[in-house]
Amino acid sequence: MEATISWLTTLIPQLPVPTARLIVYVVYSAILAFAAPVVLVVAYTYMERKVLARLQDRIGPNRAGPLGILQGLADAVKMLTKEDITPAKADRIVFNLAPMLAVVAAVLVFAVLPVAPGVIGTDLKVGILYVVAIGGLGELAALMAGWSSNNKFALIGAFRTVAQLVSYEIPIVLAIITVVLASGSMQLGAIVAAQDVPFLFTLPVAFLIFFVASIAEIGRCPFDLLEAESEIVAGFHTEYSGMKFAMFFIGEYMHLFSAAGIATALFLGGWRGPGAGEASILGVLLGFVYFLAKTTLLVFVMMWVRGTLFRIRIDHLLDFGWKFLVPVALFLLVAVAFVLKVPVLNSPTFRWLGMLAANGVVILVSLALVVLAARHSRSAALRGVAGVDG
Amino acid sequence: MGIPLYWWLAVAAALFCLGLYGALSRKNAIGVLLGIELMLNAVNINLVVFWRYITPQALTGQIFAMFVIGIAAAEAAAGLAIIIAAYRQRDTVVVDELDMMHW
Amino acid sequence: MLTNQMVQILVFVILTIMTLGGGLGVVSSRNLFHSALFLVLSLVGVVGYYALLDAGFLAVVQLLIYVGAIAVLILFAIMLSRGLMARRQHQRNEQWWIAALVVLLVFVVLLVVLGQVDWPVADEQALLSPNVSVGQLGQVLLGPYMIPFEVISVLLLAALVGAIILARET
Amino acid sequence: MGFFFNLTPFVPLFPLLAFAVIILFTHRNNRLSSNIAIGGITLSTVIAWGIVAATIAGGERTRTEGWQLSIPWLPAGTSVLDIGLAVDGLSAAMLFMVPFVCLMIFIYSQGYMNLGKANQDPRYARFFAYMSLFAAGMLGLVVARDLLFAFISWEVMGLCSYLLIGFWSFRNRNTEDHIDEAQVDRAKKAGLKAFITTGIGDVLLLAGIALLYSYTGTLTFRELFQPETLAALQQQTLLGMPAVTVIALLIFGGAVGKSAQFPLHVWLPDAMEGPTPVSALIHAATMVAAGVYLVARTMPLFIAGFDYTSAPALYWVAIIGAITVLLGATIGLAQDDIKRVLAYSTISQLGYRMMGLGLGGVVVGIVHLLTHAFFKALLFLGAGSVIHGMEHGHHAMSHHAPGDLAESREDESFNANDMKQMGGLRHRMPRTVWPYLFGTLALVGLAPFAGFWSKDEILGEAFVGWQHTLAIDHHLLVWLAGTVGVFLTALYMGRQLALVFWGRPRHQAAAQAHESPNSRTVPLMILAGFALVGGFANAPFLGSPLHHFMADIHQASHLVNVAATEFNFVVAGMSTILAVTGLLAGWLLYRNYQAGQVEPFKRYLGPVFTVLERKYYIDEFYQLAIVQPVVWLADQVFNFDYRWVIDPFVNLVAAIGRWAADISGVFDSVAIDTFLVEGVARAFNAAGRWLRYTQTGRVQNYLLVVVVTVLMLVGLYLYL
Repeated sequence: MEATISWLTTLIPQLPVPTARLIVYVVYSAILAFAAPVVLVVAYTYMERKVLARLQDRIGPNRAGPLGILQGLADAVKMLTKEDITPAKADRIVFNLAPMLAVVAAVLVFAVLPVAPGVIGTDLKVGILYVVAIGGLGELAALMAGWSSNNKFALIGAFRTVAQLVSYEIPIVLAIITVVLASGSMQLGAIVAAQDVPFLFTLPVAFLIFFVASIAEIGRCPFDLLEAESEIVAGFHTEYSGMKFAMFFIGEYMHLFSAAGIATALFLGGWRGPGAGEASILGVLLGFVYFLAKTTLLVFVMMWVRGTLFRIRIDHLLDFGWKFLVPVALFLLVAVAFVLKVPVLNSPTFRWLGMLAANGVVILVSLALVVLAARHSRSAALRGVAGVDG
Repeated sequence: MGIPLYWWLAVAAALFCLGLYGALSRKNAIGVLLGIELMLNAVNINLVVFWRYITPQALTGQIFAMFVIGIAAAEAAAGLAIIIAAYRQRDTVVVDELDMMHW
Repeated sequence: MLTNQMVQILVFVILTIMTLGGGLGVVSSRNLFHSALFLVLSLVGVVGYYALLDAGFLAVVQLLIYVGAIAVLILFAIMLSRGLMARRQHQRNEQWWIAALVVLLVFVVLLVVLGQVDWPVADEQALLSPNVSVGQLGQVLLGPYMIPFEVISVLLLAALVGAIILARET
Repeated sequence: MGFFFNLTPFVPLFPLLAFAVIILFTHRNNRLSSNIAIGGITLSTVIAWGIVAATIAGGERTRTEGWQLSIPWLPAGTSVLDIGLAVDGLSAAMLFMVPFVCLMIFIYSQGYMNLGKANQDPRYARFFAYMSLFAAGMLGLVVARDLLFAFISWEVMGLCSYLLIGFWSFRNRNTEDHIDEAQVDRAKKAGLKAFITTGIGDVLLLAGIALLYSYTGTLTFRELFQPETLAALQQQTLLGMPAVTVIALLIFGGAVGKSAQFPLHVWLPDAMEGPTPVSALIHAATMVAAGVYLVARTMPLFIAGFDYTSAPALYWVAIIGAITVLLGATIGLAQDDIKRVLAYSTISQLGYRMMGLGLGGVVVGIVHLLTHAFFKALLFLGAGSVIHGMEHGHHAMSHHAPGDLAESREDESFNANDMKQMGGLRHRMPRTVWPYLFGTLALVGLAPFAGFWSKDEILGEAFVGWQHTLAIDHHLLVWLAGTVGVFLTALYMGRQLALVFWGRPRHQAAAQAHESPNSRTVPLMILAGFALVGGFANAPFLGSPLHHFMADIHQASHLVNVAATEFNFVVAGMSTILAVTGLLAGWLLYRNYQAGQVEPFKRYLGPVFTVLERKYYIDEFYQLAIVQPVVWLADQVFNFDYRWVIDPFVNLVAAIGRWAADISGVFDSVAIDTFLVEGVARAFNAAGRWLRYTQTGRVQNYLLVVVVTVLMLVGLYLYL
């Protein structure tokens, strides 16, 4: 960004630096807020439809353009030209504000995403905390949409959504804290820099918790309860149509990208890879390619999950969050903190190995407990049946 | 810093007074709670401003502001629980009607 | 031309409009849901204040706790007692005008008093380089302020348990 | 050895942990709960004794300077409020006694609350939790380094006394206990009375602490007792006295409340409404000892610049002590309830300690505190054993009573605490009577029992002090009051022994009473051993070892009287003769007392006895002079509001309005006028509502009033 500013000031010598900065900020934000979402959404919807189709042994979109590549564009045009309905008894202002807030919440996360070496909106010292804080705005948008629609399904949908988001925020934060502990910083740039070995390999359990909870945060299958048509029609955006629905849709896909991007930065080493670096323009571009590749890989896994697993029940969903993910994440946090304080493990390699071992222990113990509990409840159920018989 | 200290204090005072007015004049218990949140925030602004302008090296102001945020969270949780409980029992959240302490 | 100070003042004015306007909305709006949304606006303004005051960590914490937690909690509570909230009833009690007068008086007195005090503002050098280290904040929080910190934690826990007990349907 | 000092925080912490664990986790399991409580206090005892040993081994330096630890409590701006722990000779002496006596009482309670039996107390676990907290409070006070921590512990004790004295106000009436509404009510009132009465003292103490902090900026004992600090405090004047004297008197006020000195002694006798172990705990190891300990701890404040007129702090301590000695002992003569006699005896013995402190003798006061703790705990636990025996007898009687006593089965007048219904119990309870006798002899002060040494040291010190000056001063007062007190003590204890253990059973229950189980008698025997030999710890012919042990602490301030008193045969002889006479007189008069007879004392003393029986009418006086005026005032305010002024005024105004409306209606019945009339009526109505606004019960009104008040205060502050 500074490079752009200096380029601009050399181009027009009369331009004072603050003004140049302002111009650059505005232009960059415009790109970030308008261009990126559209491109992302079009690309990912196309990808999703193709991947799902292949998983289900179909071909997928194949009419618009070669290989159906223009399908996303066609969808967008259809969506934007649809009639924009506002229910008569809706709370008009709030109703219109909610979708904007949803998009804004998704866009704001991009500000701290390290997409390539040295390319980051602003490398906040408390960057990862900022990401979590912005998550709250998404809940707000859902609540506003649910309330203002003046529709029972929308209201209940909003309740469900917020309950789900709030519940899964906790394991996410706990998993993030383990990463912060291991890297010693909340700055996303520093976290990326700390991953000589990606945390995926040293903290696999934290990654799993983060990834699973992220899927729940985005509200994708198997946690897509807000879209359980048979129960609550379409959740908090039941009453939305046309452009406003499109905005929720865009927000969702941007959220998908930013969640995968954050996971990449936290666990997959961000833009790091052979040849990537800040030194040359080639290194920067290479870093961007690595980042995009890793992120898309994660997005692909999410689509794969969607194509494979079935939706789970709301109480199971909450139970899974509170009774499994939260305790496991807590134990993991304690174990990692402990390992990091053991003075014997002062060389990086030993520390990595120690963390890996701690992860292994935590996952083994928790799985053992789950198996025991399942066996216990099953035998209790069997005894109940036997009791009825006897 | 480009902004005079007095401006900050005046803004915080104004926010505090708005909150106070809300706490005094709202009929609805949740409205009263909103007013109290505003007052707490006004206090927090003051704490941070004093940190920034008077003792920028010591972190006391920020720490205190964090404590106030913590207290506010506790207050919101307990206050809303009380309001919900009162709503269940008395079917109202109008403060004037919640006068069990009357005489 | 734009100088640094002018930018700061511009930002300050915008944030003040947000904060005080939001606050005004909180206390004057007839619909409680709108009130709560105005509260969010006001609180976001305060977030901006913190950022302007170089208290970045606090700004994020404010966003996280106030907007992400408290505001959502309040909206939840409003939605739970929706039957009452949706009615467009009078939101002011009978004493509102006395309250308004008194509060105005309080405001005037505060302004006068604040203006009279000779604030011991730190010197230029110190103002230019505030201590914004998040690490030190953590050190202090778990060092000299250990006991208050623990007390706050216990208080939060107690509030949590108390809230559950109070709000649980028996 | 020194390593034990580092364990000091655990001394109060273990009982506190026990409290927390019982309340939070184990309160459903009674046996586990009481074992946790006992385990906690046992660990405390072990550590405390380790600390005592370390203090002895540490030599003079340890005893004087001790060990201390400070924790920053609240950093507020520039100053930091610390709390901390410290150990020196004085604390160590208390640490020897407090946890051990508590341990004995805990063990005893396990039996007393009927662990594992059908009639086990329904709030058994809770009882042990409260007891643990109580012990934690006292231990915290003992190891406090500063007044802040001491005050916190002090208030913890106040809370526990309330909870424990009123323990049976929640008693489950479904159990087999013969419990009636009146008793529940009494327990409730007694708890409240103790809390409020000691609360008066606590307010004074808090005021004293606040004053002290405002003058010196520190609350740490060691810093306060620096000669420079004390001198500075002496220079300031407050209310025509040196500030230090005012502060000392305020602190003494706190001690008067906690240690049940005249005129705040009224709560202590009522405190026996609680379970007997509680009485033992309050009377021996904790509550009442706290006041004495605090005065001893802050003695330099009392002594600083002492004289009779301008700085009379010590003088008042001695006077209050003397009044309390005589008051307690004389009331004790006329009580029938076995525990009540002991309660007044405690008051009287507390007076001794205060007198000792009033002479500036920290050591004599504390030594008497220690010895008294052992034998008074013994007496109370013994009384508990007797009462339990009586209750058992009553129970047994109703199951297999002989035919000729069948009518007494429905005997409603039975009271297990009433000495007049006992008699001859020495045959029925052979293992209780001997420890009880030991305790009595120790209390009366016969050589070589514990009470002899400690009491005669106080008297001896007074006597020697008087001989020094030959003036009519507090030395003479203490000596006279103390000597008369010895005789009175012997008299009422003689009466009690004769009524309880000698003579013939005066109630069927007494004839059927039987001995208590081991869990109750073994602590009695251990305590009896201490009652026998405890006094030797400071016996003059052994060189007054405790004296040297504790005396060093206040030497730094060069103000406190620390010289060991020589053994004085005149004093000792005189009090021994009086004690023997008193015991014999009590025994002879009551040996052959029969049920239904007029008491010998009543025969001889006549109306005086009635005054004593009614405790000098002090409770009635308080009722008349304090409680009733307050109630009266409240009534008047109520009347002012609703009957006399405000409501009638409102009604009158409304009536006038209505009358005016009627007149205008008659005068001009055209509809236009109704507008005006209604307007007037509405105005008056609004005025009426306005006048009632002070009592709306609406939070926001009150809040508004608060804001207005604050505004006015700020205005006053700014423009005055």
